[in-house]
Amino acid sequence: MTNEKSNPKEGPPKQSASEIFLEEISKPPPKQRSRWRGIGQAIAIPALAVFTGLLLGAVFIVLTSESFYAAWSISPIAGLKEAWDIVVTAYSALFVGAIGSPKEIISAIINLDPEALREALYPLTESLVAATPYIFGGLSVALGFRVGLFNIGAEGQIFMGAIFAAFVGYSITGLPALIHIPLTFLAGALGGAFWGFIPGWLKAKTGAHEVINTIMLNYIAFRLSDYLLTGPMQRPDSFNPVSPTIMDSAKLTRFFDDPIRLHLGFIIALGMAWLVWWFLFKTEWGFYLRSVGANLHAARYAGMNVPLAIILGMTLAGALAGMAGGNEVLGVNYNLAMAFSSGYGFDSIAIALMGKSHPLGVVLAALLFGALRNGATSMMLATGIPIDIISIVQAFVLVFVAAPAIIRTIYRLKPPPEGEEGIMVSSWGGD
Amino acid sequence: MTTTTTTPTVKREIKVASPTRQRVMGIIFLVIGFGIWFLFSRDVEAGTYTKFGMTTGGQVASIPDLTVPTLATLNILAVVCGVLGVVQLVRKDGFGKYTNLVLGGVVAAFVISFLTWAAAGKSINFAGLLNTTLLKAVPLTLGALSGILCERAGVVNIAIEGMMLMGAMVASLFASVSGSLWIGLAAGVAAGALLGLIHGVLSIKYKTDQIISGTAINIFSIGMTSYISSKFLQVYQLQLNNPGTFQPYAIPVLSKIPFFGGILFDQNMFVYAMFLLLALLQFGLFKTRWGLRMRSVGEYPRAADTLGINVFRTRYISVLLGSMVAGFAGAYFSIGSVGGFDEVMTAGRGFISLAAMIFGNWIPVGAFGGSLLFGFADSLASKLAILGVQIPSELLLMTPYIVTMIVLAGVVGRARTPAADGVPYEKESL
Amino acid sequence: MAPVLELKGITKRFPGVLANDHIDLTLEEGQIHALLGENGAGKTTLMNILYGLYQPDEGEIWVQGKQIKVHSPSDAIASGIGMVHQHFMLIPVFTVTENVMLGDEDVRAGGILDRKTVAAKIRQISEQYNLQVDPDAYVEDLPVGVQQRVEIIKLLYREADILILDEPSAVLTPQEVEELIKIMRSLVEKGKSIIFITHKLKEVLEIADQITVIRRGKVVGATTPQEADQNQLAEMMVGRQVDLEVDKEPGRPGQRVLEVKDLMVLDDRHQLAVDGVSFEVMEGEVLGIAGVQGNGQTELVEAITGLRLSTSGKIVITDEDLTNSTPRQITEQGVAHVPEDRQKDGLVLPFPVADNLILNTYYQAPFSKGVVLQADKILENANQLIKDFDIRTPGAMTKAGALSGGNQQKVIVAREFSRPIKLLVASQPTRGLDVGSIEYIHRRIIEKRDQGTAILLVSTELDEIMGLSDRIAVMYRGKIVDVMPAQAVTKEQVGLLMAGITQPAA
Amino acid sequence: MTKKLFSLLAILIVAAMVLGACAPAATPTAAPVEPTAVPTEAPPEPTEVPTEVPPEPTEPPATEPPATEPPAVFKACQVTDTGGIDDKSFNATAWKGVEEAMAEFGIEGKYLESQQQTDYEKNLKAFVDEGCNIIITVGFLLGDATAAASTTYPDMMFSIVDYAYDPVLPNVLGQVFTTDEAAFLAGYAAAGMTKTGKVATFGGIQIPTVTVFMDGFALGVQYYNQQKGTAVEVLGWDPATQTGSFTGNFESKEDGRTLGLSFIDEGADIIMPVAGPVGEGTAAAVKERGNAWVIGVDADWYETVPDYKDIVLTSVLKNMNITTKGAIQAAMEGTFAGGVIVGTLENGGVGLAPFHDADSLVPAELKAELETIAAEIIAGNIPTSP
Repeated sequence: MTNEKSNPKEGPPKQSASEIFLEEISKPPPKQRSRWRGIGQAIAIPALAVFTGLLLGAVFIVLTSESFYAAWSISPIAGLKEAWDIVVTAYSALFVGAIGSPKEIISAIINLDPEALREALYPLTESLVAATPYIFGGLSVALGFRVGLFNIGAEGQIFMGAIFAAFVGYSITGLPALIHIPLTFLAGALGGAFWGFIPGWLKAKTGAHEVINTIMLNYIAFRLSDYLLTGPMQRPDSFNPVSPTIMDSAKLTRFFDDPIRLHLGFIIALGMAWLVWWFLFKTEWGFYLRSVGANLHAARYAGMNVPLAIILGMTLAGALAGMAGGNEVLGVNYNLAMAFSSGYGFDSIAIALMGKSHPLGVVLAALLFGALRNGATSMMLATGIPIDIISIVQAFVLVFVAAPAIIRTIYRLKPPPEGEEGIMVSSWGGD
Repeated sequence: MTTTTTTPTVKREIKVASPTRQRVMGIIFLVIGFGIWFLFSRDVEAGTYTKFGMTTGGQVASIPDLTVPTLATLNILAVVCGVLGVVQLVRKDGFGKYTNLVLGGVVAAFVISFLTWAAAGKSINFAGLLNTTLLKAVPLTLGALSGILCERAGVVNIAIEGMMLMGAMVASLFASVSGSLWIGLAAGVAAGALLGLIHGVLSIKYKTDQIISGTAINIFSIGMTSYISSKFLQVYQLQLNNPGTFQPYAIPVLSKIPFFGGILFDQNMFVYAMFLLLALLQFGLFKTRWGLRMRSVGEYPRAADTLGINVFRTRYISVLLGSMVAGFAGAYFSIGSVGGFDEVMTAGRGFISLAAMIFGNWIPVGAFGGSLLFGFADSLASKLAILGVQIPSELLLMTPYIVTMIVLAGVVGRARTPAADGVPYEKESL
Repeated sequence: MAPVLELKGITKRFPGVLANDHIDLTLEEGQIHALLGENGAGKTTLMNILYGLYQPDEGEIWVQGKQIKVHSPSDAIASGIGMVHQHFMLIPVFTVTENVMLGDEDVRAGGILDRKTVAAKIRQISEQYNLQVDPDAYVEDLPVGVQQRVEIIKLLYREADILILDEPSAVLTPQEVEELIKIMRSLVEKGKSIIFITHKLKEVLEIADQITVIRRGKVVGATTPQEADQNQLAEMMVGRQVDLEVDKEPGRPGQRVLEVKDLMVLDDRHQLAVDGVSFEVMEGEVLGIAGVQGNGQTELVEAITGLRLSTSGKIVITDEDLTNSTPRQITEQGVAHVPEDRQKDGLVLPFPVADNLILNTYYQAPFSKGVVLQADKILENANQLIKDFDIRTPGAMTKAGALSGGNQQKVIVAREFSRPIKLLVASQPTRGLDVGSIEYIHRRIIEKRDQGTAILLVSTELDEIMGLSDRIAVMYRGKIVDVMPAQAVTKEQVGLLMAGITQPAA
Repeated sequence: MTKKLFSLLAILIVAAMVLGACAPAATPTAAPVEPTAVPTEAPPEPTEVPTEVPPEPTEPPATEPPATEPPAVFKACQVTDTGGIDDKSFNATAWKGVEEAMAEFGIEGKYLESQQQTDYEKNLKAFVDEGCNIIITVGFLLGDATAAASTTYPDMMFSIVDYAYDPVLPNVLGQVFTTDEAAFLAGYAAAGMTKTGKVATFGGIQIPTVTVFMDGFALGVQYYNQQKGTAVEVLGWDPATQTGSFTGNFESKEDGRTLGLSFIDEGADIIMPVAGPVGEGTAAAVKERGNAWVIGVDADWYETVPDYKDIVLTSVLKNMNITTKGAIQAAMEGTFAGGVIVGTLENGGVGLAPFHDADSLVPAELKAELETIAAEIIAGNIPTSP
């Protein structure tokens, strides 16, 4: 019953987060000299996982393309050429959609044309915009895992966060942005925290499993938002389930002119990732929560208050998810409409898992997801391949990251000296 | 979980019951009795009647509908609950081990009062209510059985939702193309098995965390089915997504049983299959060699291994069977309930069946009970909307979820997970 | 005639460890062959190879003069080999019948279990070998001794001729051990052959026909009880002279530190587990609580350390009423706790040693300043303690799970002993440790006593209780049946008390 | 050891073979020309009302289909709301309009599905960058985003389904529908056809575009009761209090089925589900039980879900495809102007589908009354919304 969590160490104080992270995911090498090798190992697996995921996605795209079969029936060579064309078209569109066209970027830089530069960088910034809620959501689920809780309820918490943030955003008027922005953002966090507190409290007090309760609370949150949007929070001049637009003073600052939507939320997300890392690994509270997550019996024996940790863990996880909801309302949408999110919360589970429940890992995974999601639009536009292909690629990447043995087998990499290590999260088997 | 260590050695002479709980129960009975009077009775004029329909729509009535005087019924039920509460409080030890049974009765009385009140002066089809309860419970039960099959052998399966979706799509596709519902069904089951194989290889062979493997399968299935749906099924709707449905088959004689006949024995194949699977699994798990070995693998794989049971094979078989059941449950959506596949048509049922499984303590009949509870709350909510109760629809739609949470927190205690659930088995370890 | 069982040159390597190094062993029919060795010497690995759980890297297994390949336990069972594992291979939620038949079920048509037939067989075997069990009882409800009988019945049900008993006496009372020895004798009389794995010298000398001693994976000697005595065997086993007696001065009790008065505690099933217990522990003395496992000691300790609420009674620690206080309040009063199950309750295995060393003081200065953990102080503390307590670890940042059992226990001891404490509650502090570690821990406990700490020692190892305690309290069925000075009693007397004096253990 | 990779690939290939086997089989020849499997010969001629595309407030009418060849690469692009292109409701119907325009005018059509609210703005911009000539947005959810885009890109033509702006935006054509008028007729017809005296309706989520159907339906029944002195009951919607039955989603056909069964249990024999594909579940329930009818919405279900043609009494048509096609046509011809196009009973934007197979069962008297009422509604003499 080894619970091989990739558990971070309390490193010497002067290390940067990224160094620590790389060390953590590469199993800290005993001696300094093999450190770079360790980092290489750490990067190799995720990189190969992404590559293989995309490769399998390409196979999938080709196999579902009618033109491939048409060409194949002429000759296998024509088929292969067609397959190559399909994949190149699709993935270059994906790349340009996610990062931008290198040509345009370079020419804009050379010509020093700010407008062209904005256009050229637009895809990249859109990827960051798309990644922002994933960072928050991923942090939420990751924090839950660290405390030994499985937060399937991020989706509902996102809704609650959005509801709270939207309400404070439009109903309070006359505040300066300096106050209004933090206030609305915190309201979002509070909404999510409230929705996380409920299952946490229920688990601590009655032992009711948080997986059931968070699932149930998701649906309750959806219905609640439907109700509020058709009633109390409906835009006064409208019959549609859309909330009023939030005050300008509550809108998260955007850094550039249109069309670039990159906003303060992204910076806040990075800040939160740092804060979560600091909180978990550098403070006594984090130590407390992680201890409960890793072994609640030992934590209890050591005098820690386990029920409180469960409540606290769920509440904080909820708050982070709530920020994802608030971020979307305050940074991008400026109002709350029915069905504003479909699946941020569920994707967040995958992000947390891919990021090995480590804040930096979560940020990287979120950036990848954001880029894929954003690029998919261009790909669909260029080739008509449904956006859903991205989910398929994501599933593959997740599998490969979680089971490095597969990647090692495919690419004939040597196993690490200390035996294979996958990611483990505590499920309901482990108490 | 706690009990794996070898604890007690001696029998204790003194038994301490929990008097607090008994007292609380008594108070709950009283409060419910009072509630019936306070919330419902006072609201009803004398002389109104409530009619309970005893035959589902489209059937020949086998027993007459039941018409009761609203006020009298409510008062009687209120008094009964009150009396039970008093008895519970006054008697030492209350109703003892029957307390939960009495609690069930009191809650039932409350629900009936509620219906009687809501339908005062109107009618409500009681048989129909039970019928939709059962129908709503069918996919949930099947999903929960899938989960039980996997988890009793020690493999956590949160991919039920994904397997269902895939089963639904593949069943619809194959049934449409082949023109045979049975081929579609077989394909749906096979699709589930294929995903199960992946789950098995990942979690048993590669010892990937089972939650991750399950999550990946969910994401994959949602993506894959939506992809195929928007790229092919919607475009060639008539050729690829037009499977038709299994029609109800009234079992001779049995379907003529008054009241229950129409509800239980005039359904389509999936309902019978669910009952069959439920019975088979309940029996199989606890009465057969197969079940004994499978449970031993889920509880203590090393012990099973020392007795010559192949842990890996047992787990593979269980996961495969479980995912086939999930595929079957998925087929229910596209060819058992309505004809055709739609994106995310399972609408989270897979997760709810997971809840039903935990709710039922990994026991088939218990999971069925959990599914029925959910189905009942759901049906009740829609009945109330039909009756024109003035509650916003969104709030009514929350009912089943809230009821599940309350029951879970209040009545069902901590779940007893199979001890080795989610723990990969390492054959050789120091 | 060929021996019943012969192992030739068995070798098994685990990553970084040579667990078995060309081990030879011969078992003659109708004999009890004792395999003696310290924990971690490779006994269990060897037996797991014989039983097909592991595959040997080299070596041969011969049964009744024929070489066999044992790829799985089924092969072993087919060859007539049966094994009672140190950790019982019983499924707690199954009945005795289910556990016995598992893997070799009697079934009717369609694979339906025939419980009745199996239960009848169990009754018959029980009678034949005098192993009373109730076939319909759930294993989790049975006392350890009875569970062991179930394990033996499992072998007999499968008609095993070669029985491997891995540390069978570790969890038993002296009376139960007597019982076990009787059972083993009667098995041998009826033609079975037994491999008996243990590190308890007295038992070996009492019943073995042959003795093989292994150390660090190698056979270091073969002898018979007639040729060897305890000290010789111990030396072979450990590889050096061992002082089996704990060296200590008589205690000098001072002020009262712990007072327990009329304490009543319920167990997890709401049954009374501690039934009106009263006692005191003084400064500078060891009070040993003897008793068979499951007589309420666990609950008593949990109540004292704040892990379990008591229903009535009082717990006073140095004049402060700490009844039903939280574990942290109690810890902060200077109470240290060495828990029974060190992996489950004592350590966070995925955490580094350094973190485990501050598990209950992490929030105090100097480890935490404000709310920020002071990594350098934590590391400093760890390095100091690793040195002071001789914890064998590659470093302070090594995960606790990577350490050996003895060193894990040292981490706990270091954590608990390094703070200023008035009372030490030690539950089974040496369970499952090798002789060296046991010695070490015992020495530390006495050292702590001599510094004036009050010590409450709970152990089912009678030798440990006898060796360390100044006074001995015996717990039986939730009550303290007697408290007496350690010098004034013999082991046999305590053993009888543990079994409830008048009636023999259930 | 490549066995593992192989087995993984094998799984994929098997999965793909499945598709490979079906997709070409189902595809007649080349895809783009006739991409829809739904009968596409002329757009369904709704009832007796004229089919011409309505002129609206400001500009001259767009008369008959153009005979001239269209500009080489005219692009009509549709952004769906989060329901997706296959919602069997407005996204799908609007897309059908685009497809019809593609078939008829030989233009290029594209669509982008929105997964999240944040995608709206992005998708709109993507289409502008793509060089679309007209962008069709669907649903009130895109209301704000479309308005914003219209200001950012004043030269682009937009048309939004089920939404209108007040004041009008110069480059956005809103398409709204007085669906209640058609639903009123359906309610009246249902009241006339019911044998049990109970009819029913329910919605997906309680939003105006859904409840407008239910309002019209309920009022139609009430009107029948007034006229005939009957007491036909409407289950599932109370227009006075605006409460009723909803499934809470537009996805779960299973919910539609069980709700349908519930209605039949309560004695309803005609049901109008206003919930996209969920309604097909209701149709399945009706078919299963027999003895009852379902009334389709949005499109003529007799045509679009032929499996259930024998139990479709009629359908409440909301011809978003016609208005969408009209908008595209206007854009192509240069007659496009911002404003609102209202699909009414009068101009054929909404209507009641033919009874088809049920025709013989509908009394001639009832048919005549329906025609009279339709005329009255058009004349504004009968209120169709509460």
